[in-house]
Amino acid sequence: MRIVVQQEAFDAGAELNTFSAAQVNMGAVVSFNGIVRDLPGGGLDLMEIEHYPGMTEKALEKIALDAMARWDLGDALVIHRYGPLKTGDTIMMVATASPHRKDAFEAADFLMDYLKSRAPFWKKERAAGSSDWVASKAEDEEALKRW
Amino acid sequence: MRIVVQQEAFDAGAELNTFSAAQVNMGAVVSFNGIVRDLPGGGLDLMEIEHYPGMTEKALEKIALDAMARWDLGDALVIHRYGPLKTGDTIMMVATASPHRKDAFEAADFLMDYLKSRAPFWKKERAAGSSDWVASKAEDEEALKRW
Amino acid sequence: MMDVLYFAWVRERIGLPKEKIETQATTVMGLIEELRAREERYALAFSDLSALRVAVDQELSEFDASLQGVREVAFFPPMTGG
Amino acid sequence: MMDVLYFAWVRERIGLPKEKIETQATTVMGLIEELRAREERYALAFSDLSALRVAVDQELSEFDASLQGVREVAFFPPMTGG
Repeated sequence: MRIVVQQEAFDAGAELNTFSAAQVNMGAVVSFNGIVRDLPGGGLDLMEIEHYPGMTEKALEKIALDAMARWDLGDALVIHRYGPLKTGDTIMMVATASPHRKDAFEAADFLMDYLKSRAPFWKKERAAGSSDWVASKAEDEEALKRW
Repeated sequence: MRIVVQQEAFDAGAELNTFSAAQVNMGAVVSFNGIVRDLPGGGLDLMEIEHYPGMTEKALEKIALDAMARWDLGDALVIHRYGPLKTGDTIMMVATASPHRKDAFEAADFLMDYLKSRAPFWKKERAAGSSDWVASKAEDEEALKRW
Repeated sequence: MMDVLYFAWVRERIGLPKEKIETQATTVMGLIEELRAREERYALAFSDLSALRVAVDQELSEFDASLQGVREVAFFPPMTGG
Repeated sequence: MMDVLYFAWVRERIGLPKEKIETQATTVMGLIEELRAREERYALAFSDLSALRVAVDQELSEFDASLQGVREVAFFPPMTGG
């Protein structure tokens, strides 16, 4: 299990390959990449991600341990960036490895739902000189009830 | 949409990066990698994958088009190998890109379920001099009813 | 004249991957009956249809599918890709 | 003495990321009442608790959580990671 919180860019493909290569007899690897989207009308200059150093790592580790306990996983990976990002930049990734595709899919889906609403990250969008904190969505909180 | 059926190995991480980089404003990319597992007791010498040239490509394309029609996807990728493979080799991958993580996850899950039972591939396991065709699982056929 | 293809253990049991067949059968099931009547190895390969799948012109089909205008029929076990 | 941290718009509204606070409050809610009474910017930041979340010693908590032995309390809006 590996949890990384960093400002620097990372290579999602290389991370996926390293993660897959480290597994022993896991037939299924699922990954999710989160990528900065532009605003609906365009014009995003910057997305800034603030986080809570110390708590962030603990929260992500707890979520990953929960996933490892609930599904038949060999391993889990979470990488999340903070700081200023641009449209098209990779914000974060999770990966799961399991003997079974169902477990790998569900656990990655679960990691994303919890990470989204329970890990202390906040996004701010900067466009045309003004900036706004991204509002949390009721559907994201709702999504947790699936698990 | 890209469908590839080939004997050669491929770099799943590099494919994922190329796929992600080609997207415009897709915030969510999900990938699945299928990897050759050893036999429960160990000793797998080779896994051979047979396929039906011509029909394979058509079947995969149909499954990918179905996924594009059912979910809000920007793109989908399927790569599947045939021929002799060893434990730890990557057999195949799918990737989906969407503005929404739910769509990306469900579509990748759907692609895998259909690919598993509706694309003409057959696996044979060779161990200790003898070889056996992998039997299809009732649970794989069952999984299609989710969609 | 029609191409008939066999895959996986069906191919192994019949002993060849592909053959050209002249048939009067109008459905897949009719073709299977003809093949069964040919030789023991065919009868064996087609003994349990629940273990078989068929594709007609490269599309998964049912055993009662028509052979009208069909150029290629393939028989194989349930698929195990992924 | 306790560290109190603010993130995102809570930090912006109050105007600082962190401060040390000497408090008699025994619960998070008690601490919030003290802060609200301090200055307009605090009252504003804590005006709608449904828009706020709290972490006590770096664990998500409820507003009625005890402050007994606590070293760090953080206030912030609902999280938007991923």
